[in-house]
Amino acid sequence: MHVVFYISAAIAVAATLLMLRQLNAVHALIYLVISLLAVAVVFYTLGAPFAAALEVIIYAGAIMVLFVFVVMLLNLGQAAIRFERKLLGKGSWICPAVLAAILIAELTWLLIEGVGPMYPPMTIGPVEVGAALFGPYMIGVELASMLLLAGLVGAYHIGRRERSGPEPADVSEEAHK
Amino acid sequence: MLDLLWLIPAAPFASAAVLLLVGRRMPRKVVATLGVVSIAVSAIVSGLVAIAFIGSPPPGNAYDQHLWTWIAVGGFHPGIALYLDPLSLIMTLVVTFVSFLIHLYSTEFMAGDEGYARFFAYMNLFVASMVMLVLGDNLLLLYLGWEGVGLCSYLLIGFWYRDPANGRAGQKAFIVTRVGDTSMAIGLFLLFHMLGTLNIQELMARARADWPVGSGLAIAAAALLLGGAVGKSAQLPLQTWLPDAMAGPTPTSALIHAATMVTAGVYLIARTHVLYEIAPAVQLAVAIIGAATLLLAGFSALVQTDIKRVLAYSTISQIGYMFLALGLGAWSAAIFHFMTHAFFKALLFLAAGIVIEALHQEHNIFHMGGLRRELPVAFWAFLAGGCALAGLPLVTAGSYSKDWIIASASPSPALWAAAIAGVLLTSLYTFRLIFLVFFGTARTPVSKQPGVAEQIPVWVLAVLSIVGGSERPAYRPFMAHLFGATPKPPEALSTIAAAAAFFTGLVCAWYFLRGDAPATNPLARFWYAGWGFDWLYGRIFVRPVEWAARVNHNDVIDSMYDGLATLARFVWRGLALTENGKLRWYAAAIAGGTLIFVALVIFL
Amino acid sequence: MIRDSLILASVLFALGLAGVLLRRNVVFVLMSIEVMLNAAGLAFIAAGARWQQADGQVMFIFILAMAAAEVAVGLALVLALFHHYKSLDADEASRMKG
Amino acid sequence: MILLALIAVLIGGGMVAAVAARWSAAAARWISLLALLADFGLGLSIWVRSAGAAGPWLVDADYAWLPQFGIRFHLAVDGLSLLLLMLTFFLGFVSVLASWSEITESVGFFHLSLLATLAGIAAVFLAVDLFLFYFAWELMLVPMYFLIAVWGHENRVYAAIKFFIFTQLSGLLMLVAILALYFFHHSTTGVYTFEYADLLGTALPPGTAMWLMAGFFVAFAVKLPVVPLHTWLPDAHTEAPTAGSVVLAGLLLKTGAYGMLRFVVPLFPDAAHKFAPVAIVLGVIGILYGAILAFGQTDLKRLVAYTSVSHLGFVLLGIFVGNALALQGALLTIICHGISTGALFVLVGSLQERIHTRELGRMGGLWATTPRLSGAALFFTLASLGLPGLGDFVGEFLVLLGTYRVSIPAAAIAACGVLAATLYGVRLVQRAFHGPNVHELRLADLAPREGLVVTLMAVALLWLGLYPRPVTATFQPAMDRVERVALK
Repeated sequence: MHVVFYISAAIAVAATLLMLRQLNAVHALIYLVISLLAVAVVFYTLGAPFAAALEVIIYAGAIMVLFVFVVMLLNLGQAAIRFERKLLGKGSWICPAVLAAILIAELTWLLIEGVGPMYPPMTIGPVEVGAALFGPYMIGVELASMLLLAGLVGAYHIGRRERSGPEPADVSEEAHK
Repeated sequence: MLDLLWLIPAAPFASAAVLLLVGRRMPRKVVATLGVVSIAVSAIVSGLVAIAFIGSPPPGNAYDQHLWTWIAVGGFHPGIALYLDPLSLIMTLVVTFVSFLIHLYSTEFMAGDEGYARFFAYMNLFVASMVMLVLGDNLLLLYLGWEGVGLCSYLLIGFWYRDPANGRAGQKAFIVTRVGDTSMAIGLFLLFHMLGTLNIQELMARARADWPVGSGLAIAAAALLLGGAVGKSAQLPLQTWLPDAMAGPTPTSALIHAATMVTAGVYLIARTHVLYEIAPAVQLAVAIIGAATLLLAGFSALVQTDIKRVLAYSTISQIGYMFLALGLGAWSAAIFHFMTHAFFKALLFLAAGIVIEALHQEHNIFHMGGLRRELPVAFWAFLAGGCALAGLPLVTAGSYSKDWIIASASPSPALWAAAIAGVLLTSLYTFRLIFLVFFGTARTPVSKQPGVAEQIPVWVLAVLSIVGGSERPAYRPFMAHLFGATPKPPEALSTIAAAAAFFTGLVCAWYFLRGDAPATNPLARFWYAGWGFDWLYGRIFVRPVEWAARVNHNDVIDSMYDGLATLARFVWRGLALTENGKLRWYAAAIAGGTLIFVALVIFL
Repeated sequence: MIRDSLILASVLFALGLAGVLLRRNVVFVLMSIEVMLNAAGLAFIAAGARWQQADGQVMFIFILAMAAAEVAVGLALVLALFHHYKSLDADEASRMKG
Repeated sequence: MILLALIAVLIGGGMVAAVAARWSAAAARWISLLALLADFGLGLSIWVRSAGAAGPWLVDADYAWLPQFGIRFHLAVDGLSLLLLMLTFFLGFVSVLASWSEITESVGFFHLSLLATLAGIAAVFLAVDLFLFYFAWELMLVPMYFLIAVWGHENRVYAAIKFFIFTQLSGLLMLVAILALYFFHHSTTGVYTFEYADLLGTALPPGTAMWLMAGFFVAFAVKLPVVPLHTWLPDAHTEAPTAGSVVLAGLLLKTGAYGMLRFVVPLFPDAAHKFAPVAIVLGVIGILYGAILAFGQTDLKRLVAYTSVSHLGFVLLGIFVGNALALQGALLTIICHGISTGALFVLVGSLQERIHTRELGRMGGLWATTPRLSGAALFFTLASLGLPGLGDFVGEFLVLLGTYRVSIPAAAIAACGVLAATLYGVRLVQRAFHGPNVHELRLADLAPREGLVVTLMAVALLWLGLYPRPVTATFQPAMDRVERVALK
């Protein structure tokens, strides 16, 4: 298990790094999916099979598909890659890298200094999770559902308003005819 | 009879109130009647009160009428109460009677003026305040009258308000006298703090009991009160307002100079003379101020060209005599001179008013001349008043009162010499005035002869100026014992010296001072400008205050708060720069902030 | 191992943050945010494993729901932005500042 | 009950007036007038009935409000607050009459704001629960802000915001001090209470007492105003409509003085005693500084506003001198200054209505065309410069008399302040009413309504100047208590 954990952790970090320096959005997405899948394996090694499954299904599956749709909708070609190269200036990585390095250092320092004795991971299956989710966290579930509804409405609203501009309106009128 | 005392101030107060409120809608006849009758009531009541008082003197030779308690706070309870003793009686009599004559005169003098009702209202208020000042039984009530006179002088000097110069003169009078009043107010605080009352009689008794002669507190109190007296009576160093006060209508000048206002200082010192007896240093200062003022004003009077300014300086000079007498402890002499001065100075002003009116508001004596025949009333009145003023020996009232003062000064050669020099000066400027105005050739045609209402007061006052001071057994002892001390009998030497000075002045005036044009040498100009006091005060006091007000027009402190606002705006500008709308900038800021907080958690 | 997984979460979070700061393209920014959210989820899972409780996973599920909603709205915004500015440069949108 | 009614009548009247203004502006005005008249009558009845009443309060009304925090809706009057209430209603009456023709826009809201301000002020004078006091203190600012910002003159928004910031910030300091006092009281007695009577004897370490006193002092000093904190006042007074200026000068400033007398001195007697020399110096500076600034102004309303700074210096002086004479003098000054300055603002307001300017340079010689107005202005100017026989003189003289016992230099310098008052007073009269009528103004003289206002105020001043004893006698018990504390 340990070996699997470390290998998948290394894959996750590497895939994320590669994602960051990609110019093509679709390539970046693929690296992101890889990173997410690696993290799913990490979940599994941590004794959370249900979470691992969700990670694969929802994150790497549903959400990423959404990204793919959008990237395709935007129809970015070679021009986009050139544009992207222009945006990514020579020294632009220095400041984020420094910030990220400091953050990693600080958090690692905290974890090395402050964490108490560790228990070996124990598998917690969907049953326990379901019991907790619909037991003490009922309100949270309701709130999450409302959040999703709000997200749905919001996304629809934002997308719709852009389409009710003058030109699309003409198109729709013609379509009616 | 004595319980009618309250009517003396009340009648003119009431009349003033009525005239102020509804006077503009009343016919002139009613206004004049009300204005004069109210003073007449005062005068008659004071006469009746005087008869009652002298006929059957109340116990202690004083009568106290308590009307109501004014203030009652923590041991301080001055009353609205009137106090009548020989001193306040003689003052009241003179004030009300002379004021009555001046009011009568005004009915004709002011006949054409649009502010007729306002004029009589102010005049009535003036008399009422003066009577209040005289009759008040405590210093606070006296202060009420004191400020009231100051106010009325301001209103009346600036009566013809359309000319800003008149307004300035009124303001000057008000402000300068208020400088003195402030000193007096502090004196009141001191007296109350140390002696626990402001009732004059109690105050005097306690002062005599508590303070040894020459004690510091007595000197301070007397000096502070003297400050007030000097302001109101136009003595050095606060004399500058009086010559300018001539901007008011002539009856006003008569009222200010003869009956009210300027004599208030003399009255105050006479009233509180116990204090000055305890503080001999201040008393000496009073004498020196009087002597210096009488000389200074005499020289200034010698070179004036405005008929009223000559009289104004002569008033300052004559009040100087009264101060001299007060300073010498000759209280009765001072009051005696006040009385005769009231008669002849009122007479001179009223006569001057006739002259001015007759010559179309001409004030310059070098444009007059030869009026002896055209205006005989004015001439004879002026002659009577002038002789009384200069002190024609044996005949006029003024000579008696002045001789008394000079005789009192005989122990001190310097003061005595000043008094004699004063007589010479008085004689010089008086006869210079008479010769220039009534002799020589006529330069301006006469357009108006005085009517009855103007003539009656003039004649009455002329008679009083002549006979008011002779040795009448009825009131000479009364006068003499006002203060419970017998006066020095006039000495032969003083009388002769004064007479000699008088005649020298008369002759010199005839030979040397009848020139056609005013003297223009630097000394004359210096005297003409009142010894440069106005210039000096302008530099020392007026300009700095005006400068401060102008510089600080916008309030320095406010600009400090404005600085605070500017600072806030500056900081806002700086912070607004960070709000640049760049998403990544915000994210970096959040990240940076997080890093700092985590670092704080780690390292603290 | 749990500590290491937390360190992994930190590293992923930091990388996501770096991505947000580095990229000007909003699509990439959104992807980086996904990485950061995922890292947070990992931290919850690790904490749940540490205490051997189900709560960690519950929290992960909430984060998942939130990420879904966020992506939906975020991508809608990306589309709107692209239609409006004809560009995916996030700094272009700074003209929106009020 | 009657105390609650005092406030309720004002608020109710204001609301009814606001509603009635939809149909008729005149109705709104009459309703406001009647409400104030009713309150004045109630105040008078309290005064008459309570003459010689024993106990600290003449009337006391105590209701539970938030008992779990020790907050009570506790209203009470003693002689001090009663007379200030009477002044409130009187000046409220005056300001309604004064704005009769000046205010033509949003008449209903205007009267609501005015009456709400007055209700807040009345509540300030009535409250003896510190929390309620603070509540009322902040509440009166809001409608006052509207009065300035909506119906004011050219620069009204600036002035309104400045006013609000100054008073609000200083009020927060007071809130901090009140809360600190509340917790200190709890830590020593174990009782949470905002009740004035209970907090009176709270034992405080001297340093703390000084700080808490400073918190209260600053709040009241801004209102009073004490000199370095006064700069909101000229702007607010100048830009406010007439009614606003009257209420500001006549009442709002007085809440500061009231607070000093009611809270600063009794709650922190030792600290106040230690602080007194500073306050006396501040008072004297205020007297002279305000007078000199008034002398330099060319805006008539601003001039009058600065005279307030000068006069309230006397009040501060009187309060911190702390003997019977000075305290009574300070109170009389409060009342008389409210009337005389209020009247001056009414007159300046009616002048501005006629010539649409406040610049002295655009006036001159007005006596010829408006003798009644000019005469009235002269009268109140004289009152303001301390002419004996009018109310202000008695107050200022007593303050100075009392001050002399404590500090001779302070009394002497403050007396020069009276002299400085002469300077600006005669300057005002000269520039506006005397002199030639260079601008050839022909104006309508005071209307009967304005005449009535002015006459009422003049009579009140004469009464206070010649027979102030009913007023001083009413103040006496309250002042005795303050004096006892101050001497202790």
